[in-house]
Amino acid sequence: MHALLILAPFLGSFILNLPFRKVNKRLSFGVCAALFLLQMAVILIPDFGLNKINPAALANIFNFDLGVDALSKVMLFCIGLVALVTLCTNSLFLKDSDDKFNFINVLLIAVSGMNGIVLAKDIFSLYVFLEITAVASFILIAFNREELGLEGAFKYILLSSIATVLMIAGIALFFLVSGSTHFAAIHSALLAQDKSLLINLAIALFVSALFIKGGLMPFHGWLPDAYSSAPAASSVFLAGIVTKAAGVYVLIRILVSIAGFSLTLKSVLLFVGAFSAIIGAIAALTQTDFKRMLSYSSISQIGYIILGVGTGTVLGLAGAALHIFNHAVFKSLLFMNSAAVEKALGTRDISKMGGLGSQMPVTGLTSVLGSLSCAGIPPLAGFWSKLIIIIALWSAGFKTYAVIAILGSVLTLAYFLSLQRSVFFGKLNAEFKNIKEAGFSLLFPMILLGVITLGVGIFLPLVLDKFILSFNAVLGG
Amino acid sequence: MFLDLIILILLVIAALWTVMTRSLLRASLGLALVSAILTLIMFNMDASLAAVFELSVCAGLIPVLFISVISLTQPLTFKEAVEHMRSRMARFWELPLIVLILGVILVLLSAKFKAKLPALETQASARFVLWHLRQLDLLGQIIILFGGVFGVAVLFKERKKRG
Amino acid sequence: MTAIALLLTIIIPLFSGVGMFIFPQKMRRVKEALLILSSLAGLCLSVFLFKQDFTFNLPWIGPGLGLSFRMYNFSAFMLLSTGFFGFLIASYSVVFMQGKKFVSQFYGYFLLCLGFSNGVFLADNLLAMLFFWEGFLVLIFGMIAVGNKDAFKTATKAFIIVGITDLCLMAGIALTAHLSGTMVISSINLPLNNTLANLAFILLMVGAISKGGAMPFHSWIPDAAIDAPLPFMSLIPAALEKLLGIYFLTRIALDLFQFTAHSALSTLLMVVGALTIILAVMMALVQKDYKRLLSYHAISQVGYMILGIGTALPVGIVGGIFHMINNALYKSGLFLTAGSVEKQTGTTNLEKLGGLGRKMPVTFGCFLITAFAISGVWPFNGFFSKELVYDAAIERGWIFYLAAVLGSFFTAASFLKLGHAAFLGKLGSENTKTKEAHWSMLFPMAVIAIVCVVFGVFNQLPLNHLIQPVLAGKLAGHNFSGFPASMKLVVITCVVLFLALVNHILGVRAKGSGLHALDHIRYAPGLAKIYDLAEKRFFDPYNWGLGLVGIISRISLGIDRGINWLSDGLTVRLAYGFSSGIRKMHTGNYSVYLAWSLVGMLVIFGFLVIF
Amino acid sequence: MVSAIFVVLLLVIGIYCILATYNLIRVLIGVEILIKAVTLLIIAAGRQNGNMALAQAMVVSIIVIEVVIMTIAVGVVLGIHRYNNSLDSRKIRKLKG
Repeated sequence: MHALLILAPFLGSFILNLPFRKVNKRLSFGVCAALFLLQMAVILIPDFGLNKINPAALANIFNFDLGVDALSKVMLFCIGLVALVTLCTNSLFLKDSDDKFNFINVLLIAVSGMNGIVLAKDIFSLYVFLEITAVASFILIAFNREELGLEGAFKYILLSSIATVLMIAGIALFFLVSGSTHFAAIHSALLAQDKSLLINLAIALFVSALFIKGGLMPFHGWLPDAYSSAPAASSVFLAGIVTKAAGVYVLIRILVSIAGFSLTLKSVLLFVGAFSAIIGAIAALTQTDFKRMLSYSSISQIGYIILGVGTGTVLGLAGAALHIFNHAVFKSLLFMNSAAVEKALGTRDISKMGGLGSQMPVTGLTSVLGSLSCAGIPPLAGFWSKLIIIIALWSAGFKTYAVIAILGSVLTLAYFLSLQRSVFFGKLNAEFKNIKEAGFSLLFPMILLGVITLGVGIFLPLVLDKFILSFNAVLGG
Repeated sequence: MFLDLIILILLVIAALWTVMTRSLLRASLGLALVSAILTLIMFNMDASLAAVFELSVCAGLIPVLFISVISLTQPLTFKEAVEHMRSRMARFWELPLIVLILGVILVLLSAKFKAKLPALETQASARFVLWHLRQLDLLGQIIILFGGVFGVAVLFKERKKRG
Repeated sequence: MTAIALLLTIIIPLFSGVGMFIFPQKMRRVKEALLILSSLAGLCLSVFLFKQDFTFNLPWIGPGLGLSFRMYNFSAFMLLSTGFFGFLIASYSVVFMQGKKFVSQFYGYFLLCLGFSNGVFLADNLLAMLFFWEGFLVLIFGMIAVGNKDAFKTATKAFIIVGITDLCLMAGIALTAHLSGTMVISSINLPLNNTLANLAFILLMVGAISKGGAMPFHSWIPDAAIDAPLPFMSLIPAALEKLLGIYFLTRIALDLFQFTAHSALSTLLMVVGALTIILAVMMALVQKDYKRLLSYHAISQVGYMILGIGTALPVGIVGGIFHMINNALYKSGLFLTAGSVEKQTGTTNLEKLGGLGRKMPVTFGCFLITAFAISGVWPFNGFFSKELVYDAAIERGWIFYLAAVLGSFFTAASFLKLGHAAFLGKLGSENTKTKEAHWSMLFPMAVIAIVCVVFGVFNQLPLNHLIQPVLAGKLAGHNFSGFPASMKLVVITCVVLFLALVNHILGVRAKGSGLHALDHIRYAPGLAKIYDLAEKRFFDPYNWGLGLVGIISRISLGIDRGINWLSDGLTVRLAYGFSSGIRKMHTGNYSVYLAWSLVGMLVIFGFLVIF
Repeated sequence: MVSAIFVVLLLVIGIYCILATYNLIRVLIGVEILIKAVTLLIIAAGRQNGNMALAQAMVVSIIVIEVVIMTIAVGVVLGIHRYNNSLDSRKIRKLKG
């Protein structure tokens, strides 16, 4: 009964808003954390239970058509993880208990929406949940109602609305030719069609919409603004999972379940992916704002994921899914590092920093882990996903793109090294002599994510083939 | 058929007016007008459920929302208004032309956009579809409304002390 | 039990060696005790393991790469020697190193060296052997580097020379493993009938003789003699390196390949040996520094061993191995006497020394015995091993015999000069208050001197129990112990030694001092020029290499500058310029972003439609 | 199929409005026109393929979502107005580079 994954966060926020607010406020953090932990546990331990909890009564009342495969499982796990981490980050940043409570509510709505995206097997339901996620992210970005936050939120709202308009247009065209909105029905209807202009238009609309949502170049304009202006916890959440669930995952799902991989479509994906990977990395080189640099890095990494998807092979998909997971881990980690630095220093300007490693050892160390994983240095987790993507590109015959991917890795290393050098190493600015390490609620998730990066990197080779094989079903279905 | 076409042309003209009119207030009303004409089209196409929703929500609620915002903001001074008008004319005069030319082009091109349509037999009622087949969407609507409430709580909340 | 003892011979030195680096600087006494005890433990274990014969396997990193050890008579002999020298030199260096810098580092490297060489001797797997062998390389670097100011340069030199030859060894091992299909030493026995096998032999041989210090891989040793701490010289170039190099050379010749007399490879080895003898001893003749002179002899003596083993005759191999152990004995003894002279007078420059015989009688005595031994005077051990080598050499060609005998002549001459200059003659004014060295420094010297005599007089003892078992089946009933078989050669040796004495007396008459007794050779017509060049290190292959490297590096500098400009200048500037261009494009205007997206969408649509 | 042409025209009008105007409320009006256009497209599609019930169900959902998004957007615009004291879109270009 996978509907519980959608219902539980929503009902959680619903129950928290019933009377006895004072009690509920106190409970909210625990309830929320428990829900996210439970979500991760459900995915990790299959016997734990979604398959077993199948009350017939519920099934009779509700008629939800949901499906789960390896890709959704990766996404569900990432959602739980990043949401948990965001929760911890947030508890350090918002002082006001009302704010905290509202944040948790919005977070629950967002998680509910993303779980819906991941589980939906109907294109219109998917759109509905996409909008839920989008609305929640708008609120999260504008949460502090600071000037820049509102500006970033407005840009995101605008571009996101355009994307949804394009998407509804695409849905309408699919609906026109199939008379249904179910994945399978549309897929079979498309197979019956000739290669017509209408279908190409629909696919182009859809792909462009998802490129906007995912922040691929040149559809990325909103992304650096929204990420860098959002409150710390919101950036962690947005960069860690929202754009991946709303953009990349949906794109993969549409391609796999509806559109199929034609050679032209593959070339579009590969080109956009490589373009984002390289240009995003180059743009990150000269950034002076910590979070903005990370935003451009996100664009670059999403480019890698799309490169993996663009191969259209099982290996490429598995690499993309793994990179989604890794990106969720290391980008949340890096955004948390930036949050810790910002909290301690009151600025995000890299050029003013230096030598923070001695004052903030945990932040420094974990950020090194995150950066190296992002740049794909063995034995960290990022290495494996990039390796798989590059191998997939090479073996699918896209050798130029494989070389570009490697080049992008070098660029990634370049900007992260310059970031590390100017933030955590070098001479300590006298102004910041008395700064302290961030609080426990930030350190704990940082260490957790650092350990995951390292642990996955070390132990992944043991289960890698199993992991990749599980993606056969994704492409087959 | 002819009536349909007239209404559709009216729709476009209403939209053009909405976009090009100088006053924000009139633009909001224009939006309501667009919604109303869309409602007509929906009725004409036997989409009564959607039409009712469109009329009540889009023609009613959303313009009200915009108008309330406009009333919260200060009106322009006379000088600004003149400047504003001039720049608007400079930016918008070509829009009707574009729309017209594009319309002609599209009429010529429309033959190319063809698709095999599915043969559907059974016709369930819209209510049945909405309440029984689209339960997931309904759940989504409830959640998004809930999210909207939180959004209002966050964004429209009066600021404490800090100003 | 024996297996554990076997592992302990490697593990104890390694652990206590690492411990030297870990323990704080202040625990000097503890470290000294640890050094002595560990080396003593090594000696005891090797005695315990003596005459054992077994193989011991440790599962390692995968199939076919088992870490296997083999204990048999040759290994036992080598282990015993390592333990013996290790213990003696350890107890010597405890006193010698007092007040020097980097003491604990030196102790650490010392013990690690013992452990690693034990590893080489015991390994029955080429890969495992290579591991210990390469480890030794690093240790040599470390041990030289803790010497005086110029030591680092010398250490680098040693590292490069030995490193390059070790690469040859590595290639040889790879080739051997490829040819034989196994890495297990005891199951390899390749015929030398094709080019690849010959190549593998030569590569392995280069590694082995370079470790032994033969020409042309010798040039770091004399430099190290000056720069490195003295116990290093006494332990590594004098004893352990010879043991390692000759041990492995013997293994190559006896076990790994079917190496036969009258083959081209055999001749090659003999030529290398003969050249090493002559050239190194010629250089030794003219040295004016105690340690440097000894170091050239350390090179020269290795020539005898290579010559002996190169003959591929049982008598030659026995002689070579016997000479190896003898050389290890007297050469480390000689270095130890050099050490006590240095410790007591503060210098090893022969110009400043003289007349020390009366002030340091025990040292002088030990020097006399070891010098007689190296010169090959009856009844000291060097005499017997040299006679065996002569015996083999003359069987392969009179020219080799001539080289060996000539070497012997010059050896005797240079030691007459050394002894005369250092211990006889007039006492230098600075050295009037010189005293005899500390007893714990004298003790190792004395033990070594006594062993020299014992191995000479009772040469049956080492030959029958230590050396001849190594050749086991190949001796064909011969027994080389006792007095040399060929009286003719003995007579020639006596004549040669007598001539050296006469030469020395004439030289002293002519120049008036022991130090300059050999100047007539130094300034002999024809030789003078060559010596001049040699003293400017013109013949040092390392310097040639450096010159070549200089030229290449100047060429590559040009290329590098170009690439540098491309990579640092152009690429980086391009990337940064590009980056700031991209930044300028992000104006913050959402209309621009929206336009990008729409244009992107139209392009995608167009692309999908067209293709 | 005729209505599809008008959908495209409406889309162009909406996009033009968003690109050319400097007023944030007008931007939102432009977005509204876009949404109207695609609503019309869905209804037209339902009319064409005969599954009008599903089309209506979708339109209802779209309208609900539209309202929520507009509410949030208006909230954000009001917030921006509070800082800039104007609805001019040229004043929200502080995030750049």
